Amino acid sequence: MTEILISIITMTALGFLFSVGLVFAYKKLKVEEDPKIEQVSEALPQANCGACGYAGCRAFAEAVAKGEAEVNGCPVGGEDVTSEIANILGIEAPEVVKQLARLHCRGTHEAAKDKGPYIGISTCHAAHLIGGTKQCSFGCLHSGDCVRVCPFDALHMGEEGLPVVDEDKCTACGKCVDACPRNLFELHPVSQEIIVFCRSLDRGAASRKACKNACIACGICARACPEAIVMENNIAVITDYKKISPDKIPEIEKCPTDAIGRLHKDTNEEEKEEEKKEDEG
Amino acid sequence: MSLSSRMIIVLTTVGLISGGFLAGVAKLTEERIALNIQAEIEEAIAEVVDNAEVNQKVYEEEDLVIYRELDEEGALAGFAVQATGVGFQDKITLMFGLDASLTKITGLTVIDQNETPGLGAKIEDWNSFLQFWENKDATGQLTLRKPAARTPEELSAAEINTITAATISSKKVLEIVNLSLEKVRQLIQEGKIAKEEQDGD
Amino acid sequence: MATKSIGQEYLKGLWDENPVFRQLLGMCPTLAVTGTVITGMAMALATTFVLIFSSLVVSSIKKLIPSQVRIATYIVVIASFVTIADQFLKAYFYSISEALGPYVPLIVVNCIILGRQEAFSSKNSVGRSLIDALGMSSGFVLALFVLSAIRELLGAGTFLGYQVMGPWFKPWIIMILPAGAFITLGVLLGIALLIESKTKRSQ
Amino acid sequence: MKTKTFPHGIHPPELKNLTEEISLQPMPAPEKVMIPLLQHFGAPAKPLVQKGDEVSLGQKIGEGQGLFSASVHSSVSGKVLSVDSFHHPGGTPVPAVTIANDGQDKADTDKKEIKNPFSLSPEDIRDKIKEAGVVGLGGAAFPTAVKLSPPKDSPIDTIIINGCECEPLLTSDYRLMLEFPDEILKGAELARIATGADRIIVGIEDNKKKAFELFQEKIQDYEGEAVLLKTKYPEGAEKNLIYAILRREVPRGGLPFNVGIVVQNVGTAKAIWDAVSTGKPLFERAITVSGQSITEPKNLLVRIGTPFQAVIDFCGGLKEDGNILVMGGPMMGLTQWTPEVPVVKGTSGILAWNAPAPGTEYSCINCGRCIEHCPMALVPTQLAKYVQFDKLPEAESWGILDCVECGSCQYICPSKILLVHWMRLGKNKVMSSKQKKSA
Amino acid sequence: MTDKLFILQSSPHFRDKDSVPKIMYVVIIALLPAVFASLYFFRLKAVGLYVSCLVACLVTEAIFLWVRKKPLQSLGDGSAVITALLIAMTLPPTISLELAVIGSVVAIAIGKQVFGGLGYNIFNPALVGRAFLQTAFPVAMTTWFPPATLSFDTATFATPLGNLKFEEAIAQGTLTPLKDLFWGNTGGCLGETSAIALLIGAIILFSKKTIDWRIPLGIILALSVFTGIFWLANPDKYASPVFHALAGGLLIGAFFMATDMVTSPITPKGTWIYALGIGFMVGLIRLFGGFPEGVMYSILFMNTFVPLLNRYSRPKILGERRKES
Amino acid sequence: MELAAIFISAVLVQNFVLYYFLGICPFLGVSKKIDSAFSMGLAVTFVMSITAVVSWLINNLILIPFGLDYLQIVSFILVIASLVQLVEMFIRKISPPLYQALGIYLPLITTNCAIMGLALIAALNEYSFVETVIFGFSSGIGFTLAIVLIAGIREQLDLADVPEPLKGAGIALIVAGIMALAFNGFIGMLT
Repeated sequence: MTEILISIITMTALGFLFSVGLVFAYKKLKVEEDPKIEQVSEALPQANCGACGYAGCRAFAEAVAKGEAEVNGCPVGGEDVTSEIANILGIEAPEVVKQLARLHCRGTHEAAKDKGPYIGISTCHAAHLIGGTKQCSFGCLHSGDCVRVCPFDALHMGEEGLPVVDEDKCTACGKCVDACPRNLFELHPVSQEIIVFCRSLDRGAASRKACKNACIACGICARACPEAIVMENNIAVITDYKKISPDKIPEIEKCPTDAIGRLHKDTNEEEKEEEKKEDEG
Repeated sequence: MSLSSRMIIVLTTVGLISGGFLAGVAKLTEERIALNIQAEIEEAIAEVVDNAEVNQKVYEEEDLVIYRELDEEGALAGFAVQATGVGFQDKITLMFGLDASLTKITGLTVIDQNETPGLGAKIEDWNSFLQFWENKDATGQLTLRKPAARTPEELSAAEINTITAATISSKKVLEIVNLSLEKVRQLIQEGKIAKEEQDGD
Repeated sequence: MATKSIGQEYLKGLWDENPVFRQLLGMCPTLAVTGTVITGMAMALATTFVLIFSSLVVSSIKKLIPSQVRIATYIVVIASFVTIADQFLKAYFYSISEALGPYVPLIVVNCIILGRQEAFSSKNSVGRSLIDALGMSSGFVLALFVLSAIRELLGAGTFLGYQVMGPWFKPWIIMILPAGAFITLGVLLGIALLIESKTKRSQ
Repeated sequence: MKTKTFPHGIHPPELKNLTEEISLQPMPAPEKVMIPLLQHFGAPAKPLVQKGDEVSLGQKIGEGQGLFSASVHSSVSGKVLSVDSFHHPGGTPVPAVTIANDGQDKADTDKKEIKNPFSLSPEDIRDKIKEAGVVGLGGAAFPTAVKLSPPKDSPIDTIIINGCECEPLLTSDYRLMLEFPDEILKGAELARIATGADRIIVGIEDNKKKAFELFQEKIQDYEGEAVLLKTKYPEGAEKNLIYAILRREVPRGGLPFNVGIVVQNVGTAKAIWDAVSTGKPLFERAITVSGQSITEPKNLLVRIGTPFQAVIDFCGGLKEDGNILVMGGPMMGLTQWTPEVPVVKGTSGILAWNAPAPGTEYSCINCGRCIEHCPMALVPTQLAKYVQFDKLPEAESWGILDCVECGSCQYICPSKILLVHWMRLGKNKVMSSKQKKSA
Repeated sequence: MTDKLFILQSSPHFRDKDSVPKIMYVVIIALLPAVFASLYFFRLKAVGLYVSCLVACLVTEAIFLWVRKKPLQSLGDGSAVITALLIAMTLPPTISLELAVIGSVVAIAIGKQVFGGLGYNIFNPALVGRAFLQTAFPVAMTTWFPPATLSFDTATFATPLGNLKFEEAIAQGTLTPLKDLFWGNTGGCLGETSAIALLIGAIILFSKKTIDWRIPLGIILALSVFTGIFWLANPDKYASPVFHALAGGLLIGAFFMATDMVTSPITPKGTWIYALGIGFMVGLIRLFGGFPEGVMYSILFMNTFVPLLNRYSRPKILGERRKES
Repeated sequence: MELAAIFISAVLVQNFVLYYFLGICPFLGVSKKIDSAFSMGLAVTFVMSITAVVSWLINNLILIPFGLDYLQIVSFILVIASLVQLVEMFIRKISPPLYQALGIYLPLITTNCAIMGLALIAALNEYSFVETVIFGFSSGIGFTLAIVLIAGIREQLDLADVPEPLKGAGIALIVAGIMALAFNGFIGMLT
């Protein structure tokens, strides 16, 4: 019986000492810091396993509070912890007009002429450094730097050699805008349908020689809709999209090189084209 | 109730309950654990000394324990020596038996070892190692036979077999036995181990 | 969270949140005691015991504990159950206990257990915690079983101590050594990820 | 004779025998010249003429904008056909003035010869050099006037005249040295006066013994010496040249004037003399037209703005097998996709040959040869990997910005890794991220 | 004429002719003298081992290349052949062929391909394979028989280093004569016995500048100094540095394994530390460790340091100022 | 055993990570960068040394004399946990730079099995006080060696074409396995 007693006494003493120590530490040694760190830390599993890549839950909490780590960085906690942390930090996507990344080039494999055989690193940026592989110095380089940086898998290289944006997946994060060495991506509101699909500043003849789909600065679109479209540096520029009235669209679409026009053709038009193809086939 | 006092109370209570609980469990299992440990020793003794029924611890120091063994009738059956020494990787604890006249090793068994599996760990293996330890001369130094013999008969009385490819482990076991044999002989000379039971032991 | 059915709550521990293969928790015992199936299973069962009972206790007293001392409390609770498991093994399965060495007491610092208390039991009902603990334990058992089976089969040619490989088989001693443990687990993790990515793609 | 050199570097095949014995020959001005307004380091020059204007030979047609820019002059007399963007050997089109040659070579009348150029003040010398649009003719085309105006706190003690021409195939500098030694040395003397330096050192590789002996003799009249250097690539790279001759190390990120030195190419030295003594603007330069696929390799004096095609045709045309056209040397030159590009101030050679198919690219086997040969003592393979895996901070801390893109690493690499291309990519990325940060 | 397409590429436009396969084939040629020596000393047994290692290595490599969708031509780069030769040359001649195959598969799979294939492996693949075998089948890996040139008077036969370590060979006067070590007339792994054959290979490597001279020099230097000190102090117990340099796998390790470009440091300073470390550790294991031979462990051990050495021995960039003192 | 033998054994032969499989979680988790691996190693060494002292005192002054062996687990873990926490808070208070370098790794260590394993193995081997201290310190050194080496290797492997499923923990474990093979060379050196 004494043994049990000793045991109980020892454990009680240990528990007491430990708790007193904790209380003492809690009160005396506390360091002032961002209360969010504490809150995030609370929300974490405290497994201190290091699976997040940080030195323990505390370090991870600090990183999250500073915005260095993603809120979903704790693999142990899973979804609940993630949403809890997000709540603490008050991260909620504010309502904004949905935007999408749009490519300003229609220089497909077929349309844009190559300079010559390229022997080098197969990224757009690398090709751009030696002047690019296309005779057009402004157009798409077809190597997909944008596809590689897209964190949402919203881009892929289409069959024609140009990157295609998956509108459902695109979050307009802007990574592709930064990645393109020729600045061919731009974020536009979803509703903007008329886009100039060229960035070539070459004179008409030179542009046309390099690419079938280049803007040759003929000015048809600008004449059709002078209040919204002007010619600047050999290229059509949409100054104010809102001023393009729908009835002008057919005029604008008369562009001889398809360098400006609607992003999506009407569905019945598409169907018609398909029918045509079928008939031909 | 303030937070601090609540913290203290909760932890103290948990400690109290856990302490009591654990002590209870320990009480329940204590005996069996002690029995287990003893059974391990007894088993080892039974392997190295024939007819041993009663074990009497006659000498104990760090790394060396000597038991006197009596048979069913209470006659002296032999001695069991438990010795510990450093092996190839870690400590080896072994037990060997001596006959009643203290001149012959009756057998060897290994209680605890941490040698390389598949190699040095074969010192636990009857076929490769232990069978060569029966009836060895305990009056002098034992020596190692290399290359290894295939049957115990090939060895002379003071020769011990080597395990193929584990020379060091074999050698280490031999060293431990030789060393403790010397110690035993010295103890006999000093009269600390007697063949008959002494008063007050 | 509450939408998860009991079945899902159990099954997630087996694969989606498998403590070893997916969360990389409890690696120390996973590597250390899987030389043979028997020790591996003994370890897994001991861990299961501790996990289930700690989860029960923690989820039932969760409201009483101030958050500042909750980790300490959990540790005491876990450590108590580990001690019980250790004593039990020593008393009734002495040889296994010897073989497991210091790794039974080390269950106390197994991240799986503390992690589950903190992440689940301290926030959920007793019943759910029990299911969760069962699921996690099953996942742990599964992982240890696979690893120990491979290691024992190749390392000794046996399974649960019975000779299964023919006499032609030369045991790969490396498999029961640390090097083999590391390499086998590394390869298994790779296979687990491969399966995961394959199933994800097919979905 | 003992030669000086620097550590590391490589020995590519020299192939100079194609043209080294062929004298410089002025090439007749073509019918039409396209003179890019960007032929230097900084921003494009502002055009001073427009379509339809009549221009005379040497007339300034573009005014340098900003500190590092240089003026551009007409290389023929005739009528301006257009001011528009045009192909440039750099790869992307730049604004250029196209002039139809009237064949008269009518010179500007107000350019006057100066009797004693050595009596001019440093400022006057620099002004004349700037007015003449002289840039470094070694390839980088850094405005010479800027180079000759070091900051006050870095006194210059030595002018090094770079006669190494370490690039394979090129021989135009060698011919200049043999044919215009006096002009080169006088130009060097002017540079010495402009910077207030004490001496002139001419560095020449030992595969150009004849030029060395000539200069050793001629330099007796000046304060300075001629130094024989080991034939090794890139002996002519500024920092390595300075180390080879004077054992001074230009600090990382620094320029030669940080260690009291100004380096001028031999062609530049001659251009300095021409500009200061006669007021002749830089409208022509010496180039080597060579390579196995050039029918008649030559050393030529060519007007700036002459299309490559005209130059090649003058040299007998391109052989069928030529599949690579390079401006500059084979180690650092730029490939050209069209022979329509014009000769610019930085064009030291026009080369064409039949490049063998590139060998299979293997992953790096850590042979360490790139490290053994990097003249800047960098670790190219590690840098390339850092760039490849987008670890730019590591790349920067391992010194990617110190890379001079000499190509030694890629030349020697047995795995055929495009090391220089990675370096350029990495440098570009690091620089642009730096700009972003400072913005 | 204007339609002609010219190549577009970044400078430089000249390339040296040396290539990875060429380097690999020089190494293979340099290994041949030792291969022939082993064929002479161990006859048919050696043929079987070489063939099975070669087949196993190449097949494993091919499978990985196929699965990872890499060009199968890279089989021809010769690196897998070197691994196969080296692993065969470091096996005892008594070993059964299926173990040789297991070792080869492990060497290529675990030693090389899991890291991404040629160039990315941290450890020497052949040594990974051998270390695996050594640990998995210790008995098979330490059973020797004498070369065909010696008469069979015993069933098993100890290597010169085994003799030295376990049989007190110096005291017994049975230390293998240096002459036998030099020609290879002794027991041991297939390719390690003949010092002269390995030295001929080394000369080939040096003449082609295929290996870094610092590595063999550093290893032999460190080992000689280490063993030399003990030998001078007590020649009755310790063997001479010359014996240590010629015996066991030191030469094959120093010239052919430690010099593996992929797994050795890339900077000169790092290379020195690496080489001296190997030599020192070989001495340590041979004199005080549990094994008679330590070349394999030493190289693998120093391999683990290579990334650190590379990182902390970066050369001083031209113009980089040292810390001002 | 001699102290030197304990040292060599704990650093090289019976390395905590590569032989006892203790501390695998931080070994895999904090070994992505050499710098943080080194700090982690230092922190572990520091805590191990302290733990060795404290656990020996508890074990030999309280538990064994009172026959409370069965309280080893509870008391060790409690004492280690509280001790580490106190040390962490203390460092944080007195020296922020030290905390940045070392302290942030301390919480990670609390439930690190290497620390608990140290206390248990030292108790199991019945080391004397001095032996325990040496054992604790050298085990920490061994841990540091292993984690820094693998961090160096993993930094290099960041630049390698490792098969996708093996990236991360998979390849790290395989590397650890080969390291364990290499460290085998030291076996037998302590005798």
